[in-house]
Amino acid sequence: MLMELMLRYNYWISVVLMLIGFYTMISKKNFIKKIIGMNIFQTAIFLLYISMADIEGRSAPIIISETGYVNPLPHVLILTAIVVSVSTTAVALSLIMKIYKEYGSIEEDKILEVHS
Amino acid sequence: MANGEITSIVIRTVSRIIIPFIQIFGLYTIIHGEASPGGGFQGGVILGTSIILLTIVFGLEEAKRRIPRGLILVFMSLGLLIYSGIGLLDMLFGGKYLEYTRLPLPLSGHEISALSILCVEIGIGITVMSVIILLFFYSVRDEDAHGINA
Amino acid sequence: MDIISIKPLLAVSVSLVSSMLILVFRRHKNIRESWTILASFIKFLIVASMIPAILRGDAIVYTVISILPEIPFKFRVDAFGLFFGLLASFLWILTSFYSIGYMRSLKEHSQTRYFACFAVALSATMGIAFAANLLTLFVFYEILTISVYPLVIHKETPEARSAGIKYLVYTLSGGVVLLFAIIISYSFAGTLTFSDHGFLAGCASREILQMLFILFIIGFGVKSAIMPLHSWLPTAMIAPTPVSALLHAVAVVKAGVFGVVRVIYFVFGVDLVSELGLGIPLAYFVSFTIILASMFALVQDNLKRRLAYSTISQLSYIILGASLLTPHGLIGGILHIAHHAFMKITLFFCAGAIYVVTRKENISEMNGIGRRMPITMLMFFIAVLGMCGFPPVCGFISKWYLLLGSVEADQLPIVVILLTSSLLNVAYFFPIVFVAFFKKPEKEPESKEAPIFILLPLTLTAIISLILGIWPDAPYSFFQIANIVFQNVTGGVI
Amino acid sequence: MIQNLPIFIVIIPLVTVFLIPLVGLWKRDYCFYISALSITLLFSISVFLLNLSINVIHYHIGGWEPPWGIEYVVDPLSAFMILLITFITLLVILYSKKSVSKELPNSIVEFYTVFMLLITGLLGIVITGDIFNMYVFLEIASLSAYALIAVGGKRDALLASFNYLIIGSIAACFILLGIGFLYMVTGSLNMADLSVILPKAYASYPRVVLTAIIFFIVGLSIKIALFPLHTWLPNAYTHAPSVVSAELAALMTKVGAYVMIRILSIFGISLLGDVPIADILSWVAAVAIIIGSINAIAQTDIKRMLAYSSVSQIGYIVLGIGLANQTGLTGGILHILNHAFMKGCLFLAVGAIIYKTGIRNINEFQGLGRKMPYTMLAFSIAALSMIGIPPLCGFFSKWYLALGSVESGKWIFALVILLSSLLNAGYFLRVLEKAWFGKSIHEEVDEAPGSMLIPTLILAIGCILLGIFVTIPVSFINSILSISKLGWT
Repeated sequence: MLMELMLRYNYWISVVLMLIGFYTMISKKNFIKKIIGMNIFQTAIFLLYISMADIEGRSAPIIISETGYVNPLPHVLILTAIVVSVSTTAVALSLIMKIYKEYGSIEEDKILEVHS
Repeated sequence: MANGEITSIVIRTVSRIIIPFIQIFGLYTIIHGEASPGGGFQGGVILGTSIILLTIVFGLEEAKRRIPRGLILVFMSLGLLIYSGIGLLDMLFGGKYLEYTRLPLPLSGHEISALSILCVEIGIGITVMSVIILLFFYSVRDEDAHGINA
Repeated sequence: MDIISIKPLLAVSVSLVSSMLILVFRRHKNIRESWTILASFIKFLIVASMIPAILRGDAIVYTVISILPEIPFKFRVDAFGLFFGLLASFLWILTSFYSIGYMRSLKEHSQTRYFACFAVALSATMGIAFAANLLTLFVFYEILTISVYPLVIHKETPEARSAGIKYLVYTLSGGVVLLFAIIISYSFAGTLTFSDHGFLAGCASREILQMLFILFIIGFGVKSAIMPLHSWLPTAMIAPTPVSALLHAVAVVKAGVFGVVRVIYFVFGVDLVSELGLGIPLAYFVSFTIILASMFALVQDNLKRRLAYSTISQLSYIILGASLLTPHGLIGGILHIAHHAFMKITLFFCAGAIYVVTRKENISEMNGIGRRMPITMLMFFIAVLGMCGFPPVCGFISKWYLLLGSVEADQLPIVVILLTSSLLNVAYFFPIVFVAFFKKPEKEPESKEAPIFILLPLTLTAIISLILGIWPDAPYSFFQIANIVFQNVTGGVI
Repeated sequence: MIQNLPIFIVIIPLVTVFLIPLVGLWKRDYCFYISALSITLLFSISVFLLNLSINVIHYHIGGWEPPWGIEYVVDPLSAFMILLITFITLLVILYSKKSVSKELPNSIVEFYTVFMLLITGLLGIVITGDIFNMYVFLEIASLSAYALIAVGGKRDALLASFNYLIIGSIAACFILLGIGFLYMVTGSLNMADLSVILPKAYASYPRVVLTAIIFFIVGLSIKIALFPLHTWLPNAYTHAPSVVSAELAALMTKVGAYVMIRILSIFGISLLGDVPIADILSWVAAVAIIIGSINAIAQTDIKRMLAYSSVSQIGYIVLGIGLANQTGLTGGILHILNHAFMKGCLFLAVGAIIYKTGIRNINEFQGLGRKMPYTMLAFSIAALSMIGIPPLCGFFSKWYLALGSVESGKWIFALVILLSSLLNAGYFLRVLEKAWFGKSIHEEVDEAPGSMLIPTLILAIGCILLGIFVTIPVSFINSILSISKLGWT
């Protein structure tokens, strides 16, 4: 049982990362930290995709290899997902900049104070 | 530090040397899109970072002088137009969107495909580069500036 | 036999068109009002032209459009629908004249809105009368609810607004319950088309059908002001008097009653209702309303509110007649729709006339009003006689049939209730007449009647209620149509 | 060229997105014209597609056969959604000319760029047959929505947008995870392919598939703001520019509901028979209907009231999905259509009122009916339709939903629907009463300009026509249900 769990350590790592990211996203009051959490969450999912594409003993998906290569499709998907993630981060950061200009803070508590 | 540029002579000189190499590496990555690791996204980002480095070191004014905002916008649209233009060209010759093999070129199917993918990657690269630069320009732009065209 | 003709659609849409025209010509008073008059005459003529076919025992149908894939938006004029349609369209003519007189004398604001909404309400009433299935009926039922709302809060005072809210809360809730009942019936029966012997028989278990019946009664009961769902009606008396007269004595409340009768006879059918054992309990239930509402009426000082409680009581007569499930009960109930309409509209017209001339609404202030306005109060007296059931006014006829019906159904307590209620009617109507004719006013004002536009309609309605009492079975009369209804429902003759 | 039509649905707005900044360099006002032109073109294509969709069109991009390549599928359901999106957007774009130049005078170019990006995303979600592609388009649409809400740059809008972004990103991550799990057990991303493979995969890996569906449902519930995951919606709709509120309220959540229908039909009846997902959805939806309406009653800001009303109306759509029978689903899809018209009309009318008077508090609406009769007329028609007064269109979706509830033996939902129409009456009639009756307190106010009035009125007339001729959408929805394989009914 334990061995079986250990064998899937890659999934465990990404699950732990996901939870860290998710927790950061919902618990931190600092907006930048929220965004960091979001990035951790997204990256954990990318790891999940990439590690599931892996086939033992195969090389990266480049045609020159003789031994065959791992499933390339998740890599492509993740490439797209990274772009999405980067765009989200960009939008979020620009929002934070504007919020900072308006409220003079990026701490949720202080902003709510200013707000009310 | 009026424009936020860095005055250290070391950094300025090193950057001056390094930026062209970054750009060449970016082009290399774009061109290697169809058969090996690389592609428009990655290459575009690398090209974009070279301009970001330029902005950091030499200031926004200098960067804007070298690459005016209008030009970036034109590039951004141009890249996408290359991409969709090739798709439309394929459709013109009776294929599906981005079905390259129908293009009437004196080459084998594989070669046409590779050529078309290269063009598409270049288009994507240009767009990504311009978007990255624009994003950075926006982030450091003056307080009172408004609008893409400001 | 079903005759296909566009007449029902025309009858419904003519006032709808006129309401648009009223809005278009809002700047020209006389043109605007002439549209109302014109539409009311056209509407009445269209409805009246359908009488011969109905008396032959035919029905007139017209399918407008498919409202849902399985349910057509369809009109079917049978005897009962025609009865109601004829009544409402005829009284609209009189009310139109009366409205013009009333609104102009009082120099009311927003007259365009008033006339437009009135026309829409009449369209909806026609639609309810002529609807061939429950969904079509429901569509018009809701349009009626909404179109009357602006009329209720016409005064725009805080009091009127809260009355409007009360009106909406009650009627919309009723509509929702009704819709629930309709949906359940549709999912069980797969049809909503009225049929002479009901369409629900054998569709669902006894308990579900009983529950459904109660839902229907609650749904229609709000507009027909069955206690304890009645309290919107007295509050809504804040509306201008023509509204109270036509809508809150004829169109709106009778639409509710009409719905109840439709449900009992055309949705469930006589056999099913008596098999479920629901008729007599309903009769006893509405008996409470008859007695209680009369008692409430006794203590009202505001004339219109007293009339409203009287309406509540009288509406339950009709439901009582229908729920007895006997031939005379049914005819009595249906006849009372018309007879009560003529009498009550007279009373309301009189109340309005008094208000226009003296600005008085409370009975205690009306000392000697009969000397100032002899014609008005004479007509009031005629109507009062009818309400109390004295011959030869028409109220007597319908009460007579109701009494016969309850004897037929072996329900002697109901006979007692009807008679008691007549006594109560005397008790709350005669003091008004007494005050009007025999009490001395504080100072002797000169005799002055209301304008002719007001006086003429109320005289007409009073005279018609006399005629209906003296010669009830005249050709083309309500009595004959009621007879056809009875024949359709039971297949027999008296 | 006909067989290439599906790709144009995505390419045209995408190219427009990048043309607008270029044109904006030259002349700002032309941004509007080029967007309008593009949407008009899209609208005419979508009319074509609706006719063609009876024979489902499969478009393989780059000639790659599915399940390897990305496939665009135009079946009746997606064609219907495309037509809805393009039609509403066309009206909103027409409306935007005046509204945007007043509300966002400094960001016209940005607005149209991002707006067209939003349209690209929405259309892409609807047309694609590839589940990962759907995720990408969903994120394109969401990102543009975040940006559009914040574009005015007001304080509240920024916070609302950021809040939406955080919650929306969580939803996106969940959906991405769900896709990942599905790919793990099936090795396919094509929706049609997935629905074939999934029953077998479910037999071998029940827990993975189950986890996937839970991630999907939770993620999508956030995206469509299903109670209790609706918290982002009221602020976002309230503080967004009028045009954006209208577009998002009318379309964004509807597209989310469309995705939900698609995802559930991928999983199909074999799985949903085992797990009471549909039941849970319908109960949650019932609570959403009631809570949303009650919250709406408590609001004094008109846009916030409409936003809460949206929360409740989304409950209707999800209830239709959760009822899992033919009638209920007909009601759900019909409500997607009807609610798009009604809510679009309401938000446009409110936008016109804000444009002219700047008031948002319901108590200040007094006498507006006399000053802006046509705007208020449109508002009233849509409001009455929301209440469910026949023969306006809102009544008929309620009819089907209630009928579906009774048919599946869950009478309680029928009661909820009917009760909620009373609650709807509570908050809408309050506004109508204020607006139509009583003296006006606004002296210098007149009717909204024609370019704002006409789209609003068209939507209002649409509410009436969709009600009177309800058989046309209903019979089309019937053909949707028979042709598009919606596998869980």
